[in-house]
Amino acid sequence: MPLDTSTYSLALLRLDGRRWNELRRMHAQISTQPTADGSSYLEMGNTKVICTVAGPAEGRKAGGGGGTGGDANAMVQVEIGIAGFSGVDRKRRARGDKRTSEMQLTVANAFSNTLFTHLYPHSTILITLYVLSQDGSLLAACLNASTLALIDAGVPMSDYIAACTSGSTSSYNNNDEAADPLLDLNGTEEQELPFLTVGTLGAGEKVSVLVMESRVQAMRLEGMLAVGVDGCKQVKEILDDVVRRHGKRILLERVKI
Amino acid sequence: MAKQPISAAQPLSFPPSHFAKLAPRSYLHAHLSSSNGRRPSGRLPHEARKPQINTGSLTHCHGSAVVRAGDNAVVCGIRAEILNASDIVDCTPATKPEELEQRYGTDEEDSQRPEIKAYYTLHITLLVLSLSGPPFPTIWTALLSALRNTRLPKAWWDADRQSVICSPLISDSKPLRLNGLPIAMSCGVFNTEKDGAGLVSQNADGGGKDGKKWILCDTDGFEEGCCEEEITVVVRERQAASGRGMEIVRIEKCGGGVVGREEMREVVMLAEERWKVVKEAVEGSA
Amino acid sequence: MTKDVVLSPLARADGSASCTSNGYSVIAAVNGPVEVQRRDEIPEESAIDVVLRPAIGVGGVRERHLESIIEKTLRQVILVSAHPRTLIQITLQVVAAPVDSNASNNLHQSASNLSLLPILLQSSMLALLSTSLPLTMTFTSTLIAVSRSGELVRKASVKALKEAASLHVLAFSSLGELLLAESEGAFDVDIWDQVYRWAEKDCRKSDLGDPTQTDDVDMDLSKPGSLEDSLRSIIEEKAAREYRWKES
Amino acid sequence: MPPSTLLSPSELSYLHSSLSLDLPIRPDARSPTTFRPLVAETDLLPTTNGSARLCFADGSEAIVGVKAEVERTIGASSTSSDVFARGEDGDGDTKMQSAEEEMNEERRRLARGKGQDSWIEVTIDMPGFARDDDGVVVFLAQMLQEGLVADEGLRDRLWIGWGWHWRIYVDILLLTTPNSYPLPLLSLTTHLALLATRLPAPISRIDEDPLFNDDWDAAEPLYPPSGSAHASKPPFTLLVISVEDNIFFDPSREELAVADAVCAVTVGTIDAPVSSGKRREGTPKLRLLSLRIIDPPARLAAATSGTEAEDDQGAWRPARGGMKRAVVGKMVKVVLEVGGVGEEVMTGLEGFHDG
Amino acid sequence: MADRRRINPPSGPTITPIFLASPSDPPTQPPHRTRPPHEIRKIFLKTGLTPSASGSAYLELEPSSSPKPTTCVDRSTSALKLTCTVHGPRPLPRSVPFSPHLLLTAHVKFAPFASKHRRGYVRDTSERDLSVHVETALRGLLISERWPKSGVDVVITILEAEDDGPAFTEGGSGGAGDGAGGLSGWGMMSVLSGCMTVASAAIADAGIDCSDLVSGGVAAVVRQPSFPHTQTGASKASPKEIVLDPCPSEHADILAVCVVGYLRSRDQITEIWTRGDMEGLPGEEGSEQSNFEVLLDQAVEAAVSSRLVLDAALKEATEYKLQKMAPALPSSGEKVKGSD
Amino acid sequence: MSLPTLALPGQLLGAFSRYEPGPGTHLHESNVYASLPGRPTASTSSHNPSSKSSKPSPKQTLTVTRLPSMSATADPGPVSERISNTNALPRVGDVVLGRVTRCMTRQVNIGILIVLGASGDNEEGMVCANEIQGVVRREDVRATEKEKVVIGEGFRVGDLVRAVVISLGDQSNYYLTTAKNELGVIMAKSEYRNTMYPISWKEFKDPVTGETETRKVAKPL
Amino acid sequence: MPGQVLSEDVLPVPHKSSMPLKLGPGLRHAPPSTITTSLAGPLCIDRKKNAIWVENNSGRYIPQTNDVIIATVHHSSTDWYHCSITPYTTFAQLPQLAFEGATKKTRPQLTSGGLIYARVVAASKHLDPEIACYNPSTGKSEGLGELKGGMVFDISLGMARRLLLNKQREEGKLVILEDIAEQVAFEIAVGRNGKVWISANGVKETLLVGKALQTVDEEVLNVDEQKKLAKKLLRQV
Repeated sequence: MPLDTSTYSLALLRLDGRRWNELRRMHAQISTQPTADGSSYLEMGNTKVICTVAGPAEGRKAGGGGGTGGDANAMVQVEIGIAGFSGVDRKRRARGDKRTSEMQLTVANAFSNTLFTHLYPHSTILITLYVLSQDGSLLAACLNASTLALIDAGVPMSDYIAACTSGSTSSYNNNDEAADPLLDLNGTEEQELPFLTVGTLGAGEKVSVLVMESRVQAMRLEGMLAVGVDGCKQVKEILDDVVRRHGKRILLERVKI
Repeated sequence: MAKQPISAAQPLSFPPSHFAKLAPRSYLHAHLSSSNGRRPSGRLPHEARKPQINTGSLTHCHGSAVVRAGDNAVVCGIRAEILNASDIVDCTPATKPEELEQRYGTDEEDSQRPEIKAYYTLHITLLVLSLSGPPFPTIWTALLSALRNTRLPKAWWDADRQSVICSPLISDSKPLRLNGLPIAMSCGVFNTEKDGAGLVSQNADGGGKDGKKWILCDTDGFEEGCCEEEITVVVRERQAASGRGMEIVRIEKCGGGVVGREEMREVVMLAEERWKVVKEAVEGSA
Repeated sequence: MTKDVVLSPLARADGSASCTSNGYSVIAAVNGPVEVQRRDEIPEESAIDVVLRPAIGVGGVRERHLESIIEKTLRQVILVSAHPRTLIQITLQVVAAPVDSNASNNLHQSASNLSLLPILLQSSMLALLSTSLPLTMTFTSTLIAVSRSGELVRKASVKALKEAASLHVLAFSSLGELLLAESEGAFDVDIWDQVYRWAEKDCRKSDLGDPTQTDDVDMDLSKPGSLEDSLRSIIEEKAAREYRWKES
Repeated sequence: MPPSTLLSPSELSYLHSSLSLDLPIRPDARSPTTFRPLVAETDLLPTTNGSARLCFADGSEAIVGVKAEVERTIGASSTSSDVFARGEDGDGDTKMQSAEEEMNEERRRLARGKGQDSWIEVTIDMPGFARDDDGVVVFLAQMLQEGLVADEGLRDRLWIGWGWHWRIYVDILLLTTPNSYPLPLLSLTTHLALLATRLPAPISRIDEDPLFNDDWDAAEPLYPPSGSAHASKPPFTLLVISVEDNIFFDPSREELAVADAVCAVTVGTIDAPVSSGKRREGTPKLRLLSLRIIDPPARLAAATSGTEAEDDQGAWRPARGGMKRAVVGKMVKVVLEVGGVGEEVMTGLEGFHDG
Repeated sequence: MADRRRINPPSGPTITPIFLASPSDPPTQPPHRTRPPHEIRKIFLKTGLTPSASGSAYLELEPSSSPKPTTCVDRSTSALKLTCTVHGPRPLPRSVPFSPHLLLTAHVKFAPFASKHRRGYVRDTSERDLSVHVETALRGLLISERWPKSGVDVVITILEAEDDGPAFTEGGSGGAGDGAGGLSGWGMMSVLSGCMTVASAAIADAGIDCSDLVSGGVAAVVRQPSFPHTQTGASKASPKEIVLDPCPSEHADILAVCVVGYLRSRDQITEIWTRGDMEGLPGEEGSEQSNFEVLLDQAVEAAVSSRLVLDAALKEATEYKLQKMAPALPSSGEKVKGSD
Repeated sequence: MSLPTLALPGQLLGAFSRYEPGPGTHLHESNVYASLPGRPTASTSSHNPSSKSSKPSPKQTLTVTRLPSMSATADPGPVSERISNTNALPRVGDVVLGRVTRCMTRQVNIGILIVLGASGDNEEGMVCANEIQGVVRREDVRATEKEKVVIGEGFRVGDLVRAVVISLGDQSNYYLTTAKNELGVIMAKSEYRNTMYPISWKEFKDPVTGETETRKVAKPL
Repeated sequence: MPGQVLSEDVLPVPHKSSMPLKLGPGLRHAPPSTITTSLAGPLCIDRKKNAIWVENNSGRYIPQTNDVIIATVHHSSTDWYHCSITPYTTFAQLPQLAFEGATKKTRPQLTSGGLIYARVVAASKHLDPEIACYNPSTGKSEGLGELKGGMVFDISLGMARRLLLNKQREEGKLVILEDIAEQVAFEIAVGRNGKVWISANGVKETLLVGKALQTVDEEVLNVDEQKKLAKKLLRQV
């Protein structure tokens, strides 16, 4: 049992010592790959993702990732490579893997609605994500990393997409009324507890991505969502900070020259 | 009339190979309606190609055969592998993608061993090395020869090894039992009715209606292109029950309406002729 | 007969028909002439694409084989030169098949293979007629089984099919040609001859079938008479329905 | 995957001729054997047994993670011959100090020749290659694997005991789209990752089911560090091109584009026991593990118009035919010779690992 | 997912029969090399056996060790059997962009029954890898700019493979099964050499301009079979030697193998594939040459001798054609077309 | 140095100083080598397409005849099959025979079946194993009043056409022209599938029905 | 039934030998004088026009010269619009200048998805059909051109033909439109390709008319039934 309910109810502390509304340590960098148009490296706890963005480039590759938008808009393509060593025990994901392609689609849709794709007709924006190590909140990490990389690539967008997960302190089966919501679940928690991934547009209340694939009592949902959106606000702050610091550095360099 | 020089002379100004490519049907028609009535390959309409067979040349197979008939060349390799009764999901015998095969799946059935422990599964692989004309008869011959050539090692259940063990000695192994020796023959129908069969038909036998029809045995790739209707007949010697003589085990005819009752009789007779030839070829090879 | 044969049950398809007979039920849909892929475009004729879907699961080797047979036959019937460089697509969906006690066993699959063929042909024929594509002729087909004891059986039951010494499917064109003949099992020319005669009676106009064959030998198209007659009557009914407005 | 250079035919021919001089001149004024600078780090992924990240001068970058899993050896049973072998060798080891020292020593000796190729698995993940079994990917994977398994020292170290062995997964992640042959990049990254790889120390006896010391610090490096008794290094693959009779290491894209021939040379160290002790301190002696010729990109890229004569000095055209024997020999020599390119590279990489 | 292209055997794994090794039979002893080290096996090579292709050739290695009294069901030594067909030069498919010269692709496929372990129907890694090797060997050969915007496919079917000797059987199902799994054994190397030779013959047969012919050759470092049965060789070092055209089943342990694709009349190499430990060869210390070079030269030796067969086969075929064509077209140069 | 009666690829034929490399040969290190198996022949012909300069060279041109692959098996097989797998690819300037596969407003697609030499002489024609895509663009149909050309009046699907290759074209099609008197439709069938005969430079007549159809008629040779 | 050979006596005897026999759809003429059917349906003979054809209602529309059709613009190229007449068939070519008084300057700008009412000017089985929105001889539009507003309804080919008869009531036995027209004003354009375009003042009315036609078509209503339907519908407005 990753989240010892007994102790939790007492100390209100999770196994990794966090409180219910606490994010894990989140660390990110921008333009880590010199060759890519835009790139980022992002850690949410032990979940580590590298993201590179290519484009907007003329023409479009057939199929691949989740392509959206008509010919008048740029097509957002997403490729997610989950490294064999990323998990606890080594597992090789085939390319056609259903879960992966579903995530690709989710990310693609999220961004093709947020980016100003109409500025780049007949072109493609390719987002490539490499998952180096996964410990929960994978989709959220992918979304955040993509946001940063896209900003780095200078693709205009209406606002950040900041995402995180939120769960509930007890599994569906033992449905106790006292179940509290949890923020930013790690791998072990995700295995046991119901959780959802929420991504908001900027710091506002606008939810742009919401995925839940686990079973949970309807009444708990609202609480989870609230906590999730709240978490997204925090995430947004962090991302924003990363971007600003990066911006500063660049300016400084400019000055030096 | 002015047409004679054009329509008659022009085609003749092509070398045969070009003529064949440009107007295959007329080319074939010209050949068949010529004095000796031979086909471009020099064969008579009812003349089939003799298959060359050699068997047992593949080392890793329990039975194998290579068959060449004209420009058709087929390799058949049969491997017997052990299927432990425990892992059996359903008991479909190993067969290959030829509808006839299923009918004669019984051939393999014989090879399945009565023991509950395990069965032999025959992995039959047919490779068509070179293709020209309907491949089925050749493929079928290859399969037959290979089956005849197959010997299954003597096998028994070894308790302490918990597996099936086979004897390496050929003397212990036993051949497959085949019921009968069904031989396939296919032929095409060249029918000049449909089209005003191009140039040549412009002469006396003017094409369009009342066109001519030929039944060509064992068509080659070129002729196949000109024949829509195709008949395949498989015959074998009668099985014990109903006395001696030949019997048909399969007829397949589609793509045209030329062959009716009489023609079918004719075809079957040809098939029986063919049977003799191929039979001795197959047996000769063993 | 509306029970067994329904013309154009599908609104979206250019033409369609569904047939039920002998435990089988098939829906056929025809679309065309439509644009054809460059790859399988035929300069002077229309390409014909037959797609057969079994009642359960997805098509395999067996379906491909049936498809090729049907395609070859229809090519004779459809006036392919009328619409060059186009595609005529026939989709056949087996809706129901007689429950086979040990269906898992491949050995008998081939039998059921043939027994399925007539209704497939029949339904595609009807679908074509309802599409009003130009045709050179019509055709009808029937299945005849020969029992071990050598007598001929029409409309053989699943059991009978399994025990039959040989199975025969024949199709006749409205011009009286033998369009298709698929036989398997063990038999000889004389038996086949007999089968031929029976089948001809079943399929061709009743005036050349002898009166003894009036029992319901046809594809359950209710009223007695040959398959060709019933085919005709179906079409007449269709016409009657469509041109109701003319009278009155 | 022909690296697309934007050079005009005349530029190519100029480059080609400048490279084929007796004293060749490379565009970036490197000597034929000097490498471009590169950046690397190891042990960046906690979830792996060993990992490395390497970044080339041209910006191409790769990450390699190594994972090891214990696996039952199929069809392995302590057959009579093995038992015999054990007894026989058993006589020798009287002066073994501690128990587990002895155990390790014995394990090492028994493992000899027991390693199997299939215990090592290499997979490559490349952006832009839709299919995993794309010819190029397969070829690279095979190439790298070839090197690894050719070193029986490694194979044997995977042997845990009767019926048990380590299975090693080397997962290679190419981060940047391959703009030239990524082989050396991947190989060197793999080298580093393996160098950093450690396996939990077994505490069980060889003939019982394996138990391991769960203290990560106690884990033994997969490749014993230099200085230790059985020091050895992972193999690595270098890309060598030849223009006329000259050979060049670490070719740039442009240089590749005009190469007459391209060779992938894989070298490894000679395990201590094999080379009878005459090993210089620090770097172990190198040996050739595998070598193959790769299609020069010029052949794949569009050849210039079909001018017949080969001797015309106009636009340069990829050479027909193959490479000379002598040239191949030269390549190998330069890599292998004591203090040669091979050693240089190896020591260089080791620096990254330690630092 | 289920295979719908062919009629499948019963679902459930099937295994190749395991034979009782009764010490009485001679065949179960590993066969020994009877040839001298510098002699290669007899090669049967013939072109034009596949009429439907533009060019074709068939190659067979005769089993060197004298055919045993076949009292045994599975003959332990198999002989390489390859057929190669060449299709083209033909226009490139629409998908492929315009190319001013001839694009060559090679497909190498093992027949399911080719080796001891049953092969799948889809090309596995080792087969794809072989294809890459063959392509490399051939590309240098073609005078490709004579065939603008066209492609040629070289299809090689391995009817019977070299069975892979100890290295293979020990290494389990050598790469055949598991995705990017282990490598397959030494047998592969001689298969490659065969592929190169047969492909070269087929291409010449198809009448595609080549700068030369390529012939394959294999040389290997083997430990002389002092103790036939010891697999744990390393400890007891018996002398090593180089043999040409090794037949894996004949050598207890092979240490290194080198394959070359050799152009004799240019003295050039279009393909090298070498693996293994070539240290400690006799006379290594003294000579200028490194072990590798020694091995390489030997491989070339082998290639040269297989080239003789290649030439002979082509000569025969060409004479046959010439006399056949004599009526067809008068043998004057100008009338030939399609080249450059 | 006399020529061998039979050469194999890579075989030395003679020095570049004495010979020009012709079809079936190539130059390597200033020697002429064979690049095809066959019988090398030397000829002093002024026109040699392969020589890099147009100036007539006194040297002899070496050529090696390309031979089709032939079934080495016993039965010869029909002539069509034997020859058809020779690999013929059209070159610019070649006369080709092909069948019209599709008519469009701006061009006709033609499946090239036979490649005749530049001379257009039947005897040396090569049959294509599988037909090669070619196209005659509207402006290449005839030499005069190009803009008035209506494809539908010049060609029908199924017609047999003689044309000349004017360029290698794009990735899919060779570009052909029929803008010459002796080029155009040489064989055509009427709506009733009867073979028609030309009665003028732009009309064919159906002998059975007597109806005429318009074509870009090739002047019979 | 297809494949039947029409016996001479069925054929109308031309009262004027000068007038040739006109063969309508569904009939094939194989020289010299055999006529075979290729469609199933009632055989219709018009002695006055000396024409003979097979009625058929269903199936897909095959372009015939001079048919008027309603097509959808798919995309445009330099001097052509490519329009789809029936789904999944090759596009029909519409020259951009084939409009009344269209010049290089004043050509109508059609966007993809736009509707046009056009006449088939060239239709051969070997060529893509060509359509025009004006009469080439007169240069007048004759009611053809872009259809703005309104809606398109699918009807059977037979229905389309009936609607296009100049004497709907007598020959086509169609009264529904007239009845509705008494109370609802609407524009209508009928395409031979089984499409009818209707534009009334409001969507409601448009739908009403369209639905009416479709019901008449599907349920094959005779005159009285049509009248009933008309009443019923009109009550709703």
